[in-house]
Amino acid sequence: MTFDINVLIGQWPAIVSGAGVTIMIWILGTIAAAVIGFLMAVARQYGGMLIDKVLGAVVAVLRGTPFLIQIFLVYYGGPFVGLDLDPLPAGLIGISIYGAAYFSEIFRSGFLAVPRGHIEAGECVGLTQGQIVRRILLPEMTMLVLPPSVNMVVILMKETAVLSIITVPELTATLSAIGSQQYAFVEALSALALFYWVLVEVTGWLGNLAETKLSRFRFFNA
Amino acid sequence: MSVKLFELLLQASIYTVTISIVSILIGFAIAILLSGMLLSGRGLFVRPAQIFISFFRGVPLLVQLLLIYNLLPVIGINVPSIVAAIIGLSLCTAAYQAENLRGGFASVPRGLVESAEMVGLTPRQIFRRVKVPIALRLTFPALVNEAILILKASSLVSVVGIVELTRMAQDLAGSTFLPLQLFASAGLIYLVINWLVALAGGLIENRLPGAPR
Amino acid sequence: ADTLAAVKAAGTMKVGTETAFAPFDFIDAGEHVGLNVDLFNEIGKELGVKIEWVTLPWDGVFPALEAGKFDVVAGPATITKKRMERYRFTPPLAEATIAILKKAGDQTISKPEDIAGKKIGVGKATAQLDQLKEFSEALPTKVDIREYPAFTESYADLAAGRIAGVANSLPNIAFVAKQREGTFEVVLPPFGKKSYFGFIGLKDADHAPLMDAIDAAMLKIKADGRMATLQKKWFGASFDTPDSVKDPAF
Amino acid sequence: MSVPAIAVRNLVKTFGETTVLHNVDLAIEPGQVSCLIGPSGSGKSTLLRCMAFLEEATRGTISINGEVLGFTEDSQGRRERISAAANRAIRAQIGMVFQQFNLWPHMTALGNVSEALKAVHKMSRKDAEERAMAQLVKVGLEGRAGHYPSQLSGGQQQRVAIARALALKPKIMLFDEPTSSLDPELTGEVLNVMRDLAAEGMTMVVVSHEIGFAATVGQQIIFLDHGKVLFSGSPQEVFKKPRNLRLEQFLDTYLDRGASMLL
Amino acid sequence: MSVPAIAVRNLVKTFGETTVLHNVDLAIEPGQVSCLIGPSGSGKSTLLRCMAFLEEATRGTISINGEVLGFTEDSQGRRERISAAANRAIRAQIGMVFQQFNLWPHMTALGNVSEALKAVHKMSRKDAEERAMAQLVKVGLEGRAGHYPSQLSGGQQQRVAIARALALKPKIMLFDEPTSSLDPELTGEVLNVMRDLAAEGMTMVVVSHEIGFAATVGQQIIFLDHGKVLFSGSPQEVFKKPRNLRLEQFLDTYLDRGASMLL
Ligand SMILES: Nc1ncnc2c1ncn2[C@@H]1O[C@H](COP(=O)(O)OP(=O)(O)OP(=O)(O)O)[C@@H](O)[C@H]1O
Ligand SMILES: Nc1ncnc2c1ncn2[C@@H]1O[C@H](COP(=O)(O)OP(=O)(O)OP(=O)(O)O)[C@@H](O)[C@H]1O
Ligand SMILES: [Mg+2]
Ligand SMILES: [Mg+2]
Repeated sequence: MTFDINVLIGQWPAIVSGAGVTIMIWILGTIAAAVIGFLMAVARQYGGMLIDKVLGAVVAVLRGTPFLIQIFLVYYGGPFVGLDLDPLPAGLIGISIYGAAYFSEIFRSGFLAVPRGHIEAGECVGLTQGQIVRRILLPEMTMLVLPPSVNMVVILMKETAVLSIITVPELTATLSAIGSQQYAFVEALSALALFYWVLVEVTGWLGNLAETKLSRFRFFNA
Repeated sequence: MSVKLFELLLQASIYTVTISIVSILIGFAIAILLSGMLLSGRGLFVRPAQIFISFFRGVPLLVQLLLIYNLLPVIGINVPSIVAAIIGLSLCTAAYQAENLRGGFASVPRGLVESAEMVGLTPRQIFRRVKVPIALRLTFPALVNEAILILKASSLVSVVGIVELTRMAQDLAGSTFLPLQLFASAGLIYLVINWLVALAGGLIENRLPGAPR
Repeated sequence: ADTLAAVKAAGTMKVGTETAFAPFDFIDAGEHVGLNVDLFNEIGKELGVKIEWVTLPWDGVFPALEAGKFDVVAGPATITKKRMERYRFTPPLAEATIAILKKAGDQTISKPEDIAGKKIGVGKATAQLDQLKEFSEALPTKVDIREYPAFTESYADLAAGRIAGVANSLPNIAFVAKQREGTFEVVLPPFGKKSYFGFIGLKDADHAPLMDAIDAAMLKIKADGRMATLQKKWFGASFDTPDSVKDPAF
Repeated sequence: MSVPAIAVRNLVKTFGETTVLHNVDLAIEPGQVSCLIGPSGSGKSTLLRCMAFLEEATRGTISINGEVLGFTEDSQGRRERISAAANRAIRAQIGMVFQQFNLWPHMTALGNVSEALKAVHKMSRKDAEERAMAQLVKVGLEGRAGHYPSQLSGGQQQRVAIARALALKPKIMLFDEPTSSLDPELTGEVLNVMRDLAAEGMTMVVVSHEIGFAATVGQQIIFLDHGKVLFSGSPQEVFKKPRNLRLEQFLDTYLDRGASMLL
Repeated sequence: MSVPAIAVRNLVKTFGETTVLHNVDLAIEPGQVSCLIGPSGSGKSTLLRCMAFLEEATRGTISINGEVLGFTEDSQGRRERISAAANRAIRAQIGMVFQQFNLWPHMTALGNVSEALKAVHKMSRKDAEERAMAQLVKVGLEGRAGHYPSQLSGGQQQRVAIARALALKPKIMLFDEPTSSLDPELTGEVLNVMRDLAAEGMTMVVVSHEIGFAATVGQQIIFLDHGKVLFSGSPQEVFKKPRNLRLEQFLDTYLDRGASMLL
């Protein structure tokens, strides 16, 4: 089997820039997704029937169809309905909204897991709804939502690879271009695997760190 | 876009559905084993499970599939496409499901384990008869979620030569040059499949006996 | 082991390809058809073997070729210097020279030079990209080149109006224009240096006899006029191709 | 007659098909201790929760010191919701101690008690913790201020819950079985705290299975059965000469059980 | 003197810095009902859990009918863990009823009771369910065998928990506050079941705030305070002439509270 690492070394500026784009979209997109997802969960919890139903349908569509297809339709179909986005913003917005749908479900299950009585106790001592969300719901559900959130962060990282289809110059696009220019597919895919694996390990490590740091939010059931 | 094209998409989606379902079931069995290893507290079991999860969660599924499809023959095991696809998806979903289940096991109320200890069940019996059913109940929504993710991720098995739904849409777009229509149709089919999965999940969840308080 | 012997013994030759490359390989009404299918049937007859197709996305084709999942890759691919370093190409089966696809009725582009200063799409990391770049250098104002992961997306963007044209090999865009008459139109003539499509195989000694046999079969098919007939069938015209490409233009 | 601390007017509460409270009318007098007794499932907790607007009544109104809480209702039965801020203001006069304690598991005992002082009363961290500590001392838990609920015994959790409610100095206290997890001695201590509160003019409504407690501390006894108020009056009327058959029967099982050794 | 059913020797239990049990020495006589009383946080639950080896003691030993459970300890204080299988064998003699019942939510009442018969005693499904059913009949729940815990009332859940423990025919039963969350009527039912067991000569250790029960059914009363056994003796000694000042004080508050209306 041919394996010539020099093919990649010669192209390092392009690879570094691709990696930079991937990491940037991943981090910004994840943060935006978590924030939007949290707001969606709050809106569904406190916004009344109609908002809950509408957002529920939006979430079902976003989760029910592959990201590849969503981003393709929005980017290439958008101009027909007057929505002409550049690749980078389109990719960032796409990742954020797709991730938000998943995060909103994670947070919602977190909300539901907090015993009603704890919320009522907050109401009884006069905490406002915002204070209850911030000071009781969020900390209490932390340990429960942490593992699925880490999973989600990993999934979003891998979804950034899909953005090559709308010409975002992220790492998968860069490496597969190098691969097909020189027909060095094996080298390119190995480098890609190594890069994502390292990022996932770092994410998992940060997740464990957070679990340890936040372990005071772990409650032992009697 | 013609009816014929839509039919082709529907036919291709049969691969998507069957490969996903088989993989999710196999993956679940492996995940139970893995989470049991993770929670055993013995390095001998914990380390291999951690390495397994690290690899199959960390390396892109595309690369995993290529490795299974192209590397196993090098050591003399020639796997057909469909087997390679199922092995790849199963191992990948096992890694994610194991993490979910670990959270579920950690949430089994301690008192229920204590009451099982008091009537003399062995640790293994406690695991199988008390912890697994309760953890399953607790993590069931996450498992349905994972099923939906796998249904979508199954588009990657085209890399080992299976023309599933997404690949069929891409192939057809490559000859008819109607990508928007084809992708929208494929999206619709995914949506319906996943909606059915969520619906079935909800029904099963309501049938699972007794949620812990 | 000698691959040719193995293929003959088995009575089948496995050919890997991607089925999203019309008119060479594509799915029509659920059937895998195209020039490659017809041509390999002829090659199979010459070698006395049946053809078995393995279809993969392009990403998976070369790792699978190296893993021995099939004996040769159809494709085809533009024969370039760099690619020749790693793989062995068969004699050309079609011209790969580049031409422009524009939106039907676009009056602003009537000859290749009119793309000066316009946004033109092209496949990322393709031989066509290099050709377009070279052509652009010679124009008074440079072409605004947009690179796409695959040509499908560049056609989508042409339809959406983000770009004014797509530069791709003539056989491919001629087929696109025929499929979507009224949407797209080919700008003639092609431009740039001549380049050619070939099938791809491994360079190692094991595969040499097989590749030699395929080469011989293709030259025979070309010599007796079957190649020209097939080119007419799929492209509407035949090409004058050399017997081998030793020193590609790119 | 003065304005009642809590006026319950024609209250109906249904869960789906089941009606749990049937047209309950009640007036809780200010500065008195009222005890709600009755068999399991009779609707005691539900009534108390309606009084704190933790449960939306299906019909009828609740007024706290003359101000309507939750929903107003006109003579045609049209109900209108009161603004969240207004409800919060009225509810600030009420403190509640839950049957399940409902301590926040991510905060220490001190944190549980000082939380609202900081968040609602905008006290500085230092002041809030000082006042919270004083309250914990009052319930005998100064040594457990830094413990999380999971590290406290049942009775200790209950006392933290009481301290949390009292720290806000409410005018009215609602207790749902405040002594169910307390041993006799502590029950006595908690009672003393409650007596002091009563002396200071605090209004209290106590749901209790402890009929002894109701008898000695209650100034008003309310007997609930199947969601209806079957009896309401002074302890003397209840225990000396219960004229209600169902009430008599209910009290009998209690006398049966505990009396033998005390007599 | 016979071998005690449970011998607690020099038991110490600490959680981090806090010592919860201080050198507890106790002998529970076979065939007797022993009641563990004491103020909140005194260590009653912890002691009971140590007896069942649900909590690892820091020092000291527990023996069940003469066999050491959990850890052996030599004269130098070196502790050695006993094999899991041996512990299981010893523990098989003990049944426990938890304060929170801890029924398995995914099994019916019948399933909860028959599970260990099938899994531990290797009985056939039919035999196990027959025996489980007989046990449910004993606690008056034959009509609820197919119900899941979430479909049972508190008192019913409690009785299933008792049936589950009894089905294994343990020699010793441990109860942690078996009636704290029940109303007087349900409390009566549960206490009756326990009285029957006592009459059959079962060894029982009961943590209870129900001093009435302790007084009438208990043959040995153990008073725990701040993790120390302050008194251990017969009910007569406890209630008629308590000679321990702290115990007297503890009981006084109880008499104070409940007696006035009963007398
Ligand atoms: N969310 C609900 N849905 C349906 N029924 C309910 C709900 N909450 C309470 N109930 C029913 O309402 C009735 C009254 O319940 P409530 O908790 O007020 O009783 P209680 O008098 O406090 O009893 P206990 O002494 O056991 O605490 C019960 O029969 C109960 O089953
Ligand atoms: N995990 C823990 N960490 C620290 N302290 C603990 C822990 N568990 C219990 N304690 C402390 O141990 C002491 C004894 O607790 P235990 O539960 O045995 O009391 P108890 O006698 O059963 O009280 P109650 O009657 O209130 O149930 C308490 O002071 C409690 O705060
Ligand atoms: Mg209640
Ligand atoms: Mg206790």
